[in-house]
Amino acid sequence: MKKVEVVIDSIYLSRVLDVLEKAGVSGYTVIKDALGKGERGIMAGDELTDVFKNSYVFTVCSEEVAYKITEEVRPLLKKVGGACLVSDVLWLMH
Amino acid sequence: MKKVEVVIDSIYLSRVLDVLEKAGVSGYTVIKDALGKGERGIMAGDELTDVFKNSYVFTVCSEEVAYKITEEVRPLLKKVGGACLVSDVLWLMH
Amino acid sequence: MKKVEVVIDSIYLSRVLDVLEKAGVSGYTVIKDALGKGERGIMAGDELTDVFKNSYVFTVCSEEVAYKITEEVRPLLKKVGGACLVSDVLWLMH
Amino acid sequence: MGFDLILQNILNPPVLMFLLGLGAVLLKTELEVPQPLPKLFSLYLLIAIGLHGGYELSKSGIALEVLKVLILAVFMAVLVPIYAFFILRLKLDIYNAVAISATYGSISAVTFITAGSFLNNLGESYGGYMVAAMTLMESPAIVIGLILLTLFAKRENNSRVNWGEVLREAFLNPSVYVLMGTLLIGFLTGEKGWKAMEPLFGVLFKGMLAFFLLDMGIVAGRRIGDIKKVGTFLLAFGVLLPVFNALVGIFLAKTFGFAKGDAFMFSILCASASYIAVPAAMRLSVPEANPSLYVTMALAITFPFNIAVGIPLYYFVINHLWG
Amino acid sequence: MGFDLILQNILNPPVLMFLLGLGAVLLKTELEVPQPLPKLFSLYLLIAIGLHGGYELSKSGIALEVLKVLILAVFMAVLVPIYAFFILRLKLDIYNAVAISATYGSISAVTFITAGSFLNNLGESYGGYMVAAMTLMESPAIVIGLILLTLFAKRENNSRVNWGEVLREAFLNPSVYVLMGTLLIGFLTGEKGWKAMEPLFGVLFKGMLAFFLLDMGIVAGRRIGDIKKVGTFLLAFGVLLPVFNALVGIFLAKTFGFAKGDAFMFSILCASASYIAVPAAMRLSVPEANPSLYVTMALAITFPFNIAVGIPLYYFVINHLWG
Amino acid sequence: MGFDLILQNILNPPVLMFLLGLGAVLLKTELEVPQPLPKLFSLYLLIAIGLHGGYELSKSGIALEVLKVLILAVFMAVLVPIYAFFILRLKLDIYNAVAISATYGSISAVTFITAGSFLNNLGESYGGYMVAAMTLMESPAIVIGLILLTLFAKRENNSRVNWGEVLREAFLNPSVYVLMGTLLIGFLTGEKGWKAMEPLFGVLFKGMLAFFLLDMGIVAGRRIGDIKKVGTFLLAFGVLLPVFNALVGIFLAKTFGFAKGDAFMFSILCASASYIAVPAAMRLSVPEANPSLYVTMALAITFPFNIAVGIPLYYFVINHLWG
Ligand SMILES: Nc1ncnc2c1ncn2[C@@H]1O[C@H](COP(=O)(O)O)[C@@H](O)[C@H]1O
Ligand SMILES: Nc1ncnc2c1ncn2[C@@H]1O[C@H](COP(=O)(O)O)[C@@H](O)[C@H]1O
Ligand SMILES: Nc1ncnc2c1ncn2[C@@H]1O[C@H](COP(=O)(O)O)[C@@H](O)[C@H]1O
Ligand code: NA
Ligand code: NA
Ligand code: NA
Repeated sequence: MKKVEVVIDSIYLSRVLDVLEKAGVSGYTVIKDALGKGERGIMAGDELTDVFKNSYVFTVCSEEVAYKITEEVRPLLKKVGGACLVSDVLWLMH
Repeated sequence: MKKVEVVIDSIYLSRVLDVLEKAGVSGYTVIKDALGKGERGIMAGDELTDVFKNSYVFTVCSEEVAYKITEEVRPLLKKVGGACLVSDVLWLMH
Repeated sequence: MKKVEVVIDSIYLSRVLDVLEKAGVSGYTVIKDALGKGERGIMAGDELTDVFKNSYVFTVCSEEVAYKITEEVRPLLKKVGGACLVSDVLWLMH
Repeated sequence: MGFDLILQNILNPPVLMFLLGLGAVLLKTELEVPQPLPKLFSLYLLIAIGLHGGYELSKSGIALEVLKVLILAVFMAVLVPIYAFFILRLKLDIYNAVAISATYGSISAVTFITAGSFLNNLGESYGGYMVAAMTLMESPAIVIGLILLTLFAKRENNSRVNWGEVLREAFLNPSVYVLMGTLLIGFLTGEKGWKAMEPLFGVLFKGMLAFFLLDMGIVAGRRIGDIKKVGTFLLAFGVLLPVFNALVGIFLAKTFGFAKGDAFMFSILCASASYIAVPAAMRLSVPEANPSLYVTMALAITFPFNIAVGIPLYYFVINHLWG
Repeated sequence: MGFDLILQNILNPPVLMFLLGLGAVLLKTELEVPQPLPKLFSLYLLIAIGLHGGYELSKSGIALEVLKVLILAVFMAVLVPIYAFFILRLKLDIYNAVAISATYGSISAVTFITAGSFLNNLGESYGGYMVAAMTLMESPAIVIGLILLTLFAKRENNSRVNWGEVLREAFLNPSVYVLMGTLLIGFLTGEKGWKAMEPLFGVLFKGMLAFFLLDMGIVAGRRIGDIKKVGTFLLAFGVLLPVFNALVGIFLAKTFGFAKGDAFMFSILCASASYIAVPAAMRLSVPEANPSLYVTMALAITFPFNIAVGIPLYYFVINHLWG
Repeated sequence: MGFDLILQNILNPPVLMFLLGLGAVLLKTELEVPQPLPKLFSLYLLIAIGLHGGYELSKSGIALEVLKVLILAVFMAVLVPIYAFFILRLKLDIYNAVAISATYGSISAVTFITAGSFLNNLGESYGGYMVAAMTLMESPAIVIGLILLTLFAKRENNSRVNWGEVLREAFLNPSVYVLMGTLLIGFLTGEKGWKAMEPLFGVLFKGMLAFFLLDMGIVAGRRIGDIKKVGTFLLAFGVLLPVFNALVGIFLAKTFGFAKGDAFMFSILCASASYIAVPAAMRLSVPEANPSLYVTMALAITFPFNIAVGIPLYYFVINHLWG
């Protein structure tokens, strides 16, 4: 299976989740507060405005679903910034 | 080395940690508050009851230990839900 | 690309970030509060002194940069403890 | 009936704040009271009623009548989950029946507190030992529930009830511990202690309650969507059982000659359902049960019902009987 | 001019706490007021002015003059972002011009509150309906901004404005909702309700404001580094536009015969810029704009300016005109 | 000795809340006061004593006698870590000796505050400048510790002390900064300022202290398990050194003619050990030292000892000498 990880400005988290849903993942895990640094500068977390804070999401899915996700996420990242990683994992069936 | 990641309802975190200890890992890292969605529906984090919140754990260990863990974790996940991932990583000796 | 993950006592986070900057990463993501256990015992998070708390950082970078980082991080980990993982990931260009 | 009572109850900042929180979710505003603020407020409220109850006890002393109240409290905490269980079995599997009956056998401190300030607004009061009664009523239902489980459910070994864990969850859960501890502290430090604590834990009480109920409204609102899943049977159960429990409580209170205020608070304790202590315990020991049933019922059905309708209703009845 | 006024304004715990927070960042101490404590304080302050404003309204009743104030408030909330936009277009691209003008068209509750306690220290007061006015002034600028955007910007389809999302962000953002709700609650529960809430939401008010301003100082301080990036034009804009807006506000207040206290609070509303509601909305609907411009201007330039200089300055002018 | 004093000290809500927190851990309840609430309370307490101390100073003015107190305060802050170091070297390696001696050279604000409310309950008081003295005593031990380190430890280059970092940690750590800042604010705004802040930062003080001590009890309880590792030598050290320091402090206070209340607070400052500022600094600059030694000693041994026994004990002695 593939593990797709996305880091994005918290305010756009819901959009990423929509993408995942549409792509048909079986589930996902979110860590709401992540800080970071990238092209768009430091995201140090702004207590007041929440404007400079990231969220981290990962989902485990099949290769095709992963492909769908990346295709959908790319334009979003291009517009609002963020990061997306794909790697191989073993999913423990239960 | 193998990286074993587990997402599970916070209330069962201690059980997963017991499994890791028994399997004989050299250590583990926990991120207490994780939200998510899966077969059992949305875990959006319930301020009051803490009932709908996940925790995220990962440990780096040898292949055999990883195997032990998965065997122990599978029945738990079957019963209370959650996710378990295994992947390959390089562990920096120090 | 390589994904380099570091878990370290929160108090040394800034030092790890300096290492990343110097190594010339394009960015990094930080999750400030992580608990854990390792050779140096349990890091259960001490509300008062913040002394027993970890932070988690990951960065995606080229193999060379990853090598630079590990060389710089190793002595730090030797001195103050922590964990460093390296794995292969696919970085979604945008 | 005393429709003005209902109005008078609703036209209180705390209750209105609850509705405000509810509305915030229904209107999809992003209003939230992020963790750990709700923990701060609930901890504050527990400490406050504990200290004050203990102080009241230090004045009144522990009379025989107090024991009477405490014994009846435990009695109800044991009785309710039992009959609740058999009612629920008509429609539900054992696991959910156990979880839900335990939920209704236990109590909700916030309902108790809101009722207290309602009474207070009418210029009436209740004995400090009622807080002790509440504390005693929190845990038994958990044990009863698990006894019912072991009696009726046949599970494979690996999921046998871990009684050690259960009893700890039941009798050493944070709220029980804090209530018992602060009751004791309030009792030991008496007048002098209360004078020192009153500015924070007495004077600000109603404001803090209102603040907390705003959050309760939000949390309850988030569960309202799940009410559909609950189904009409459980919906009816979540409204009618509290009323029935309250009436049983009132009957006992009358026959055993409770004071009016105590009778009212006792009926509230019988009527309320737990959405913190019990769900936590059930998750651990009855994972087969579905939390979005028992949490939703306690939080999104019974709690709002008691806050808005139950409190004035039970008072109305008691007012007639005690005159 | 009334230099003593400035001093008298600065020598107040709240303002000094703001400077203390500012200094904490400049001196690189690790002082912080971690989340969600700032949320606790801002929520507290919103509830407090809402409840108190509603209570005041319940006493004064809603006269015609109140309507006059409210209409003028909305008028300014619509007018300001329009002229601000065209000024900004002299130097900026459409996207940033829209975001910044919306920021200045809206208001800052904390500036309003600080001004209120300044007035208060002078033994003067303002009408409870000014809180309603503030609430009405929070959202329109967002809509105006996006109308300007759709009029002047030609964007590819996939980034057309999602009006549903925008209107929700504008009119159902948490602060607007809480203010409206608590105004209503304060109004409905009147004297009795306020008496119950006053110990928490009235008596502690100034202390909580001071506590919150400490955090505001820290947050503003963190942005000070970005002022360089903002450039002289926007720096000047961030200081001069508020003054201009205030004067326009004062002019209107005079011609329409506002009471002195109301005129002062109105000028503050016109002068202040939003650093919470509007930035959130702009991030969603105008991602092309650079938040480290509009957030920095509202938070690190205009807010401190108003707190330290604006408040006494506007009061000084009004004092002359109203005598 | 004044056993009744000990009782009178323990039978206070704050101290009992500390024990309640301790018990919560020992009984394995899941009670916790989650972050950042402890930060809220400690910040509140620092601001409160700062503002109040500054206000007191604005009334008393800064007399020569004040300087005397401040100088002796710094003197003790320098002296204690030095003799502590040589005592510790009898059994410990240099790194741990440095870290522990620095810990005991510095102070614990909460111990100071608890002692203050103890004094207060006896109807006595202390000078506002004692808060300034406390502030001055927080940092020097860190510097002394690192000087001892550079003198006696031979480390490879890459771990040479980074003095810039050290001095910042020492003199610009949050608590020192907040205390100094609020002292100044309290001093500048005087009567008028305090009147505005008193409802939050004065009236609620004892209640907030009690709330915070509940958390302190929990945190201390978590460390109790590590006391084994600490060993008998350090255990004895953690109890006896504070007493010795207090006696030295009392001796100095007597010879230099301190007022009774000041002498008591001074002895507390000498006796208390730091579990926040110093550990943070030591972690950064002496990573070779084991935090589960110095944190445990300050938090789980010396702090509880001072709170329960030290405070009445030192007072008992002083009461005899000052009569
Ligand atoms: N190379 C990277 N490794 C890890 N995280 C990254 C990287 N680049 C960007 N990020 C994350 O993505 C967020 C937005 O990136 P950017 O849009 O480049 O500013 C940053 O705040 C980081 O949290
Ligand atoms: N495909 C997935 N990818 C990532 N996380 C998942 C996935 N499926 C489930 N999870 C996580 O595991 C939790 C429990 O899953 P479940 O038991 O399927 O409801 C969810 O709340 C998610 O946080
Ligand atoms: N094998 C491991 N897997 C995952 N995390 C680890 C592992 N070993 C150590 N850690 C993390 O690194 C921190 C410090 O490790 P140590 O220096 O070994 O005590 C621990 O608190 C854990 O969070
Ligand atoms: Na009940
Ligand atoms: Na404005
Ligand atoms: Na000391």
